[in-house]
Amino acid sequence: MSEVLLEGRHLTKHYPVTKGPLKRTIGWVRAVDNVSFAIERGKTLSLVGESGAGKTTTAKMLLLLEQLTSGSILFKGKDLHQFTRSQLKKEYRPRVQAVQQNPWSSMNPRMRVKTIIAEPLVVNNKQSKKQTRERVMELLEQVGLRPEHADHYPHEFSGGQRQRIAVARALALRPSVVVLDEPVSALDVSIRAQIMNLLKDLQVKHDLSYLVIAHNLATVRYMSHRVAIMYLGEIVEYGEAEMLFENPLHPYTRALMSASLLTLPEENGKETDQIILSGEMPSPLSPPPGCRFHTRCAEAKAICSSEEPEIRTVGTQQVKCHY
Amino acid sequence: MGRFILVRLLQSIVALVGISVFIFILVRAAGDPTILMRSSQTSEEDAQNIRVQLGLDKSQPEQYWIFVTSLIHGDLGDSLIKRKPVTEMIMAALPNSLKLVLASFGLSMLTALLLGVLGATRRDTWLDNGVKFIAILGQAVPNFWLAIVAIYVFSVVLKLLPTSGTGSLAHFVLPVGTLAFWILPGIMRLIRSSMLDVLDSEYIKLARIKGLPEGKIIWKHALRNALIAPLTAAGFIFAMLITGTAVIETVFSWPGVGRLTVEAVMGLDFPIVQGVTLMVAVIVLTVNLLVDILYAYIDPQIRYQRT
Amino acid sequence: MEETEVVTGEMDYGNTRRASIFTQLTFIIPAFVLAVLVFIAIFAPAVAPHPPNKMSLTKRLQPPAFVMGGSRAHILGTDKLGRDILSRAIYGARVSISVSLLVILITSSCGTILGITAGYLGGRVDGLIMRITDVSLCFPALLLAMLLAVSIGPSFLTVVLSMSILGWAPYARLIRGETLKLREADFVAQARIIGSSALRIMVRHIFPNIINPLIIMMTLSVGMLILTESTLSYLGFGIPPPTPSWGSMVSDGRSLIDRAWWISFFPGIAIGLVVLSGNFLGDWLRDKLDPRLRQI
Amino acid sequence: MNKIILQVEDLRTYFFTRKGVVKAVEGVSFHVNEGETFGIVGESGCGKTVTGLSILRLLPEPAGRIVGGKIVLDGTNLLALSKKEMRAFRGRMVSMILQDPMTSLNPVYTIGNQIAESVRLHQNIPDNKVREEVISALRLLKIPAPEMRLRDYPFQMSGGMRQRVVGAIAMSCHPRLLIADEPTTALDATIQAQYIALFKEVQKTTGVAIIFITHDFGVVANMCHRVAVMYSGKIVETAKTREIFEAPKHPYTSALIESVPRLDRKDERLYSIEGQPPSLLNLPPGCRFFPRCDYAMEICGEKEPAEVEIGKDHFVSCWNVS
Repeated sequence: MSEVLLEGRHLTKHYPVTKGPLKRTIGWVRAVDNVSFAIERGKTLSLVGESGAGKTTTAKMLLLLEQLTSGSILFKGKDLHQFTRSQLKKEYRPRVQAVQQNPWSSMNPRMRVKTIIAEPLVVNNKQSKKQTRERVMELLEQVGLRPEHADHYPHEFSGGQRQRIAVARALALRPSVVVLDEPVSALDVSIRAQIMNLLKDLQVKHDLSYLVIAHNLATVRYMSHRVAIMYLGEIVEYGEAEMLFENPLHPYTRALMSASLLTLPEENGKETDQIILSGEMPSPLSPPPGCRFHTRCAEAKAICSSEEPEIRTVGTQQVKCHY
Repeated sequence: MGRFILVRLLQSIVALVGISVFIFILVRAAGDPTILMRSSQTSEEDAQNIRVQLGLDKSQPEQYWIFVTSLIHGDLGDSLIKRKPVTEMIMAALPNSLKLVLASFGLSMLTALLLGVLGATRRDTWLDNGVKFIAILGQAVPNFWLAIVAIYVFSVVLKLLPTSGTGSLAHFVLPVGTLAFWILPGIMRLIRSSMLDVLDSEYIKLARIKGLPEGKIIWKHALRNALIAPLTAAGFIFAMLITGTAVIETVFSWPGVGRLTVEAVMGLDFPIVQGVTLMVAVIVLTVNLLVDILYAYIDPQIRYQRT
Repeated sequence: MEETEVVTGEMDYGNTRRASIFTQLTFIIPAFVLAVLVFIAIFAPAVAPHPPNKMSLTKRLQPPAFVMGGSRAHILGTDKLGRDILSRAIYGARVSISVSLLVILITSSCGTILGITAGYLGGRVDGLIMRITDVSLCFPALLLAMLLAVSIGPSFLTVVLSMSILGWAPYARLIRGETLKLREADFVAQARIIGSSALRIMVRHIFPNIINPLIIMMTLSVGMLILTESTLSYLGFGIPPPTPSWGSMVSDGRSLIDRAWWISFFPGIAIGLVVLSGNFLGDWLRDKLDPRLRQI
Repeated sequence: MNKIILQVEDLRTYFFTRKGVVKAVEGVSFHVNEGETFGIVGESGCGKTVTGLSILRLLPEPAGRIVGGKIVLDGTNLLALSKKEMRAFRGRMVSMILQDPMTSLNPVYTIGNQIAESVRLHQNIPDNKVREEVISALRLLKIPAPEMRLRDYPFQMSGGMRQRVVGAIAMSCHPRLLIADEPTTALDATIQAQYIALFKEVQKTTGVAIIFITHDFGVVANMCHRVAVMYSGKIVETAKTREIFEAPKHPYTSALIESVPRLDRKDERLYSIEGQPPSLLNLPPGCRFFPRCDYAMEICGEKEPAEVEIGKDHFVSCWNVS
């Protein structure tokens, strides 16, 4: 367990649901509920889950784009609540950067590439014009783009190239943690491999720690060291990537894996034992009582619908299930 | 749905109070309001009892209270020139204006709907370009000038229609025609563009995949969705309509509220202008409310949010 | 998505080439007309054949030169006081241009600032601004002009004021809509992540991306404003006489329509021409800059 | 599984735009057997969706035109039909499911209304029977409590449920061929697995032939019996699904499969194809994968490879192979 850079403790985020023109609050969407995890130096932690699981909301909390309803974030062991506004701006924000999912909307179409990459430096008035320009050229080269790309506008680039520019921008302030929100899911299959390889190389070279948000398990296995499986705002399984993929403990993880596995059709058309979940994703407005997955879980027992399971530790894995 | 209407009514009343305060301030903006209230013949002594009648000696908020209470009783004061209660004069002129407004609104809505939809479905054909050209022409030419040219052509030269005044149906043709032609382009452009957006949507693609005939796709599937966007501009169109009516009534000397107001402005007859402004404000706010309710009817999603 | 005909061999797409010439024209002609208008407005004294208010009772109601009884001295004829219609029309251009430009400046700047703030900050600020915008949008500008004309008397200021008090609302609504779309875009979230302040985001990120719709709306409102100004002058509470304005010239000719049609006719044409050019230019700009924006 | 239901020969679909002619589909040929699921897989812009839309003759206007080839569905050449005749085919003989469930349904009409519409159009059955037919279509797609759901509006349903309703509409008139254009891309993994299992069952009960268009190899493996791989408007390889995964012959197919991370093992370094697909406006002569191909030979740059049958139902267009 190398040094922990960024840690989330019991992070919770509830959105008020208002109705009618008087904006009366009639309920709460419990987007993220009591989620804890740790991001270690030079390692990649992935938050995996389907839409509505709360992965992006968690990431937004870390990036201070969303207020916390409760819980705390620790940066290098120090709780963010103790940071003053200027400390936050000087010591925390530059250290935690992000690469977003959609390369077509993550860049200001009116700015040239060099301005886009330089903006983090300019906003935090780091250095002189000359130093900034040199840094931009260096960053362009690091992400596999040529210096003459600097003067072009975003619309002149393909999806893959834009994602490279976004990575260059994220590295501008030499961050220690980079949050990658579905970095490759908007790209074509062949381009995804290019970007994933780039991210892994940069991680080794600059000793970066990544928090990857994704829903495709195969991508997660290729990128991450530790994985947290999220369902309806909670972490249901958390642990070493290889251990988790070799023998998934939580029924939901197993179902997720069987849905993503490449099961070739048998010659004689015999169906392989695929786990097909029944029912719909329940609404986060009123999550099912006890274990939230019990409504769709094949192995649900009486206890599952009454008592919320404790988080048990099995070896290096943690799982939230009675069995 | 009921609660929603209640809240919207509340908002309209607030807006009405806002407008009355605005007028109240405006009256006093030009110094002593009695200057505005006095026409050339009223003597100093008359001015004094106007001042007392309006209670100008009292404090500002009290004056405003008197102003509002008299409003609620429908007493908008007396016209300075004609010495008759303003409310009475407005009520006399209102039916004529309403006939003009409703007729031209109806005519322009129907034509705009037809031409807008046809323009959108037969893009870049001669019909579409022709419709677009009429739209641009209609919006470019000032309506009073158009009216005068119409009078010149149809009454003076061809002698088919009367030049002004009300009475027989023939009197209606030119005013309604010019007013409708003036509003038509705005509505048509809105319907055409909203129709084009809807025709690009996936559910229209699915309707074609079902093998539905073009007619059904346009008039059943596309139209109902395309009406949602223009509705939001209905309030704006209505305001244009009221402006247009005032002008057309002056050109055709049509005895409506519009002409009454213009003449009142000429004679600095402030109470009438004030009364008409408040009346128009009430109409505009009611139209907005009606549009919101119609909105909920057309788009079920809004209906569900609001109950 | 139309039903697709099956075509054998090369498809001619000549009409696309014809269409491109047509779009070229919709730029050149209106731009030229507006340029001429601004030119004659500035150099009116040099261009106009006669001083606008010079009366000559002997030459009253003279028809235009090309009509029987007209003379070359007054190409477009004279009005009931013998004043030259062409010269008055030229001076009239000054009024229309100065009023509309001034109003555009005021309304577009207020509308943009309010639109961006309402769109970006949201919440109560947005609610308040939008309530005011909705009321102003639906309130007939003419009525406000009447109120002002009665209370502070018709003047250049009254016209500008009456058109500006309500004129910012369409801008605010359009710019707010555009800002709401931009606020959701990732690059705005990205700007916040690197620590940019709300102000910097509004100026560096939001504003540059709403310039296109703003320019289109400003061009389109040239026509609208000239129309409103001429309506006010026509009804008699725009620019007070004797300053020549197209609207009042048309109104002077109203009662003499049967005997002297040219008094009202030519100023009307002038208004129509200018407004037409404004609208064509606006349409051309919209197709060039932002075809998606058909709503304006 | 042997009678051919659809035969597409040398289909060419071009888009005539101001910037020039975009050759979206350039000589595509394949066949689909009865009761079979035929996959068309490829990256965005390779022409797979245009191929699907060409079969229905519903190309985005104004620039889309079919300029060549034949599409024979159950003995009828669709390209020879008049607009009216083609319209009768759509919905009754061939139907389609679109990608985004959120926008495929008309928001202002109820689910029941939208299904009944195509039932009334294509099946001349008395009005009182229509309701039953609609409910049986909903039941076919396993939508819970169909009687209740009739009166629901699309916005009251989740993405997965809406995609089932779109499926119900497509299947309501018992078409012989169903074209599914990335129906599961907008769905979550577990809902996607549910949808695929459901459609396998629907295929068993109704015997409908399905063309499944997707870019996701996982879906191809689970769903399709035979697969065609498309690149820049042409089919580069067609084979049984198992052969495509276990013994891909065309360099693009194998590169594509290798660049997809596997869930069942930890890949050290993914193979990534450099560069980007060519722009369809000015296509290079010869094989279109030539600039990005590791096995490119001199001839690949000059002449387009012909399609060669190298095994039972296994066709490849590549000079390396023939």
